[in-house]
Amino acid sequence: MGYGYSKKVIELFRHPKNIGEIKNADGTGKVGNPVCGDVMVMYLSIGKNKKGEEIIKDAKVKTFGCIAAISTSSVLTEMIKGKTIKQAQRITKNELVKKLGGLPVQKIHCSVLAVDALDKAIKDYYKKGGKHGQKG
Amino acid sequence: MGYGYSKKVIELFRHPKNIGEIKNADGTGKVGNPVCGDVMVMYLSIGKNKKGEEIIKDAKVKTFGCIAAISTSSVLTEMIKGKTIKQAQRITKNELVKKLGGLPVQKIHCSVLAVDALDKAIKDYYKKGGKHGQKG
Amino acid sequence: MKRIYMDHAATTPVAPEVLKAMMPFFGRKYGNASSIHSFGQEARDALDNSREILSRFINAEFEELIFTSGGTESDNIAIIGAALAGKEKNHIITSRIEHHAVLHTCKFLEKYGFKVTYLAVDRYGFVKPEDVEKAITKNTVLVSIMHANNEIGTIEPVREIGRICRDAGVLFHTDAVQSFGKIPLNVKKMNIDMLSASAHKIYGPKGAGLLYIRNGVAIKPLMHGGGHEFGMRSGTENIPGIVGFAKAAELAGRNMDKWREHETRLRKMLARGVLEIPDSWLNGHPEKRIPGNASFCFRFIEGESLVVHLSMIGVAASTGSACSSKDLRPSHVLTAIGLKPFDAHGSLRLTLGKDNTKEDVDFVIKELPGIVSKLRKISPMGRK
Amino acid sequence: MKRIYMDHAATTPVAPEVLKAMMPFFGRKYGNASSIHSFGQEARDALDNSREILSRFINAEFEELIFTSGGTESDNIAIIGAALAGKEKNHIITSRIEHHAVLHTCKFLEKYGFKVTYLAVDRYGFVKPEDVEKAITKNTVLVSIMHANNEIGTIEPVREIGRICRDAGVLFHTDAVQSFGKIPLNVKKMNIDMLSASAHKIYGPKGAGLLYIRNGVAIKPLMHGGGHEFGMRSGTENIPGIVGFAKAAELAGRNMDKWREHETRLRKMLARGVLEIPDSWLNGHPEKRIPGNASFCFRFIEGESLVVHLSMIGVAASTGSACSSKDLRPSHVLTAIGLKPFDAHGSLRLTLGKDNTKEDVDFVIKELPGIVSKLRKISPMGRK
Ligand SMILES: Cc1ncc(COP(=O)(O)O)c(C=O)c1O
Ligand SMILES: Cc1ncc(COP(=O)(O)O)c(C=O)c1O
Repeated sequence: MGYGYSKKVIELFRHPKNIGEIKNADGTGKVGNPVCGDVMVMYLSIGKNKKGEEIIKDAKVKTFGCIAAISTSSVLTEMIKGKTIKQAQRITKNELVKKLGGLPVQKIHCSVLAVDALDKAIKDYYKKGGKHGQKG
Repeated sequence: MGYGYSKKVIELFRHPKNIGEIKNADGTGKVGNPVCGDVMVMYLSIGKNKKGEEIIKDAKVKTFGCIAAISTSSVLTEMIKGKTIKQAQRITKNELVKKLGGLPVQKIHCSVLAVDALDKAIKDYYKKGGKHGQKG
Repeated sequence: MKRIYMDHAATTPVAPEVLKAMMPFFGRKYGNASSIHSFGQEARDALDNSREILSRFINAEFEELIFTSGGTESDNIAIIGAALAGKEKNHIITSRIEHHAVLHTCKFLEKYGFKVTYLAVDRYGFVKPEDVEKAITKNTVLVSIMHANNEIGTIEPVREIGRICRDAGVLFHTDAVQSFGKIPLNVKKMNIDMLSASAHKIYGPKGAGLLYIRNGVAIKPLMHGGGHEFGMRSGTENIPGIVGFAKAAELAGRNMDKWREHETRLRKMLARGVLEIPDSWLNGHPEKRIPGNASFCFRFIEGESLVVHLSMIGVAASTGSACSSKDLRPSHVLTAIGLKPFDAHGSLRLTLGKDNTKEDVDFVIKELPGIVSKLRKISPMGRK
Repeated sequence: MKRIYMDHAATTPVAPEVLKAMMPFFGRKYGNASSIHSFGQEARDALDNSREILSRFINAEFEELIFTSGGTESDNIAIIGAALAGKEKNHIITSRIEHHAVLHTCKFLEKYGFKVTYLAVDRYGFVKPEDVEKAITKNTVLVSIMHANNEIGTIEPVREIGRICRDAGVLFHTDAVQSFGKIPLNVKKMNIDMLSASAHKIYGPKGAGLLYIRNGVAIKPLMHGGGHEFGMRSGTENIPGIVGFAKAAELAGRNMDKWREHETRLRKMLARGVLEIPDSWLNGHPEKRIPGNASFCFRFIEGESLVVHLSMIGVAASTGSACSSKDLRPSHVLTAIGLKPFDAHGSLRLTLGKDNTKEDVDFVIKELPGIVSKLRKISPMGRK
């Protein structure tokens, strides 16, 4: 009874993680899927680790879209929390899909959406000058 | 369970009437169906009634063909026995079909076959000069 | 968990009476209807009897009805068959809200030189008979307008359209897959030349459909072979399926008024309750619709998520959301009645059947608001 | 009256195990496999599982197999599909002894500019691989040669023909409706690009068939709509039928050796007994034939009469007689192996199945001579 989805996807869909907004987020990325009309907004709050690298302190997301969109955005926020921006940026859609135990072929584009939202949020952070004064 | 045929047809098929040959028949008519390969041979023995008209004293038939062919040839021999040649010649395929309680459409040509065999047997009789000296 | 089935437009359970009628034809009366022997004759008798029942059901003649594998095949035979028989004529008229079995078949023909007019519909989904009339040219070989729409339930003015086609000497086909057995059908009165129906939408088995072809209408077959079904559809006849179809039609005929009233009542109750949810509405016409069809939209959320949430609490529903379609575009029906893709995204179709109860409806009315608001919470769209 | 069924080439009873496997999918797991909800997922799982079983059965991949309504449809999709996809190429090669589902489909294409070569066969019904090779031109889009013939049981050298086609870069389709489940099939080893089969010939239900389409073979669909079956065959899937087909294949696979030996033994016994009748012979090859197929000719008599007489004593058989065919021509298979129409007229096909017994065979051997001589008595042909 997976509705064509993996257990992990359904689990995340039932109990999505990091849903919501971050007030005065350091970076915000909103993307829309031109193919099917999904919309995703990613909120990042950036801090520094002991080495002085910029890390993602907190991430939240809001999703208007299907199960795949909801679960990919959810799992991505989980994956990036505590990571440096560099590390976060290196996450590919394939890793996301793998983390989710796979996605139906026609839903792969949803994983792209999540990665794009993150990317845009990071760019937004840099555009705002980067709270911590660095340029990307 | 009529195999697509009427009760009457099946009855005649199970117990065909007037099967066989007439030795030294007065008229013999052999026809083959160019469409499906059936063959029918009709044997007539001709006599005279009280009015002096030529009548069919006896009729027998042999049939290489399907149920429709067997039953139409059988019912025709029954119908013509005792009839004058004129009366016999007037029998149409429609009457035959009716007498049989109908025939499947694609089997109607079998009734033509029987009528043709009779016709040929009568012609044969006349060709032989007509035992009773009349021309058709 | 109790499961509540509200997706009768997609398919229906085989009714016990129907299954019972089918059973002898699997292991006992299993003959091939083309065989001469007694097993074959049993099959032939069952076939003839079913054809008799189903032709009477729509006021057609025995020989005007052929059996197919389902609604899709019937639509394909009607449309491709008319196109192949159409000689020089190469124009087809249909609507933008037809089932894909009609639309994609038309698209296929476009690749082979056919011109197709896809008529627009109004916000309820109605095709205007005048539009059909205006669209007809001397090259028009076929008009195909569905009787009732599968997504929004709208019932089209088929009789008027049929009249126009008859007067113009143009063939008229109607896809009645959703209306057959639910509302009265009379091919003669309704001026119908060809009509498609499918057993599995009316408590019959999957794998059986029919196409009515009016006497005198000469279309070409789609499948070639042993010349079954008056030469119009070759292939060993699916006797259990066909027998089940006939029995399903009998049941539908006998219970039509009862089931229609029952489903209409429940649907109205359902709509009243569901539409309490803010930013929601009913698609299609409030009255001129298939009794059991309730098609909603909820803004700011997406239908697949909604359907899966409902399924998790045991409720079977469907959606015209882009996410659930193979080509990732929102339902062409919902966009044709004027919905924006974002709104079509949030559609939910609940289609009621004879066995749904007031309790089923109450349950959905109780549970749906929570699910909708949960999904709205995770959505970036909408009012705060 | 006890009835003895000896027409298994026409159709077979649904095996009890098969019916049992189908039952849950009528009234309980009745979902539409395209639906997202739990009912739909049950149907989808059953569909996937059946596809898995059947593709493994012929050593194909999961996605190489589509479900159809039967053998006729599979043949039509393969041939018309290849023709539509064939671009400039317009030549098809087939044999004179194919089923009408192949022959009439080729005839249909001839009307649309296709050239068809109908290869002759020898007196056993064998197509010569060299003849295929010689017939291939640069315009050849498809070769379609059946695996086993439905009337005379002859098994064609499909593997060699497949090799030739593969080497020449020409698509090769085989109609395996009569061989599927009865003799081993391996699409990879046998160089097959497309293969048709039908459930109701192997104790499965009527209304379910399959077409194997090798990965990389791009043919066009015959029916358009919801894009089911990887876009190759639209229409709501007949889940009970498909599940039954898979179960039937499982049974056939498990019992193949046993059933083959059983049927071969009975068939040989039958032939020995029946051929005591004067002026009779066996059609087809004595060894290279489908196990249960026994095709006889009796001179001077006509097959329909013979079949009906047999049916009257409870025996179900078939004939290639002109009288029993719709177009009133004797079987094209029997004339293709060199029989004169008169001789083809007297053909009788007895096709044995898993449940036939030695007693059944004995009964036929005992009764047949009397029936033949009765019919010979009323026949004008033959020795006196
Ligand atoms: C309006 C309409 N037409 C055609 C079809 C296709 O019927 P089937 O699934 O029996 O092929 C359906 C259902 O899927 C339908 O709702
Ligand atoms: C060799 C062959 N091909 C095709 C078919 C057609 O199959 P179906 O009756 O399932 O359409 C048959 C049986 O009738 C057959 O024997």
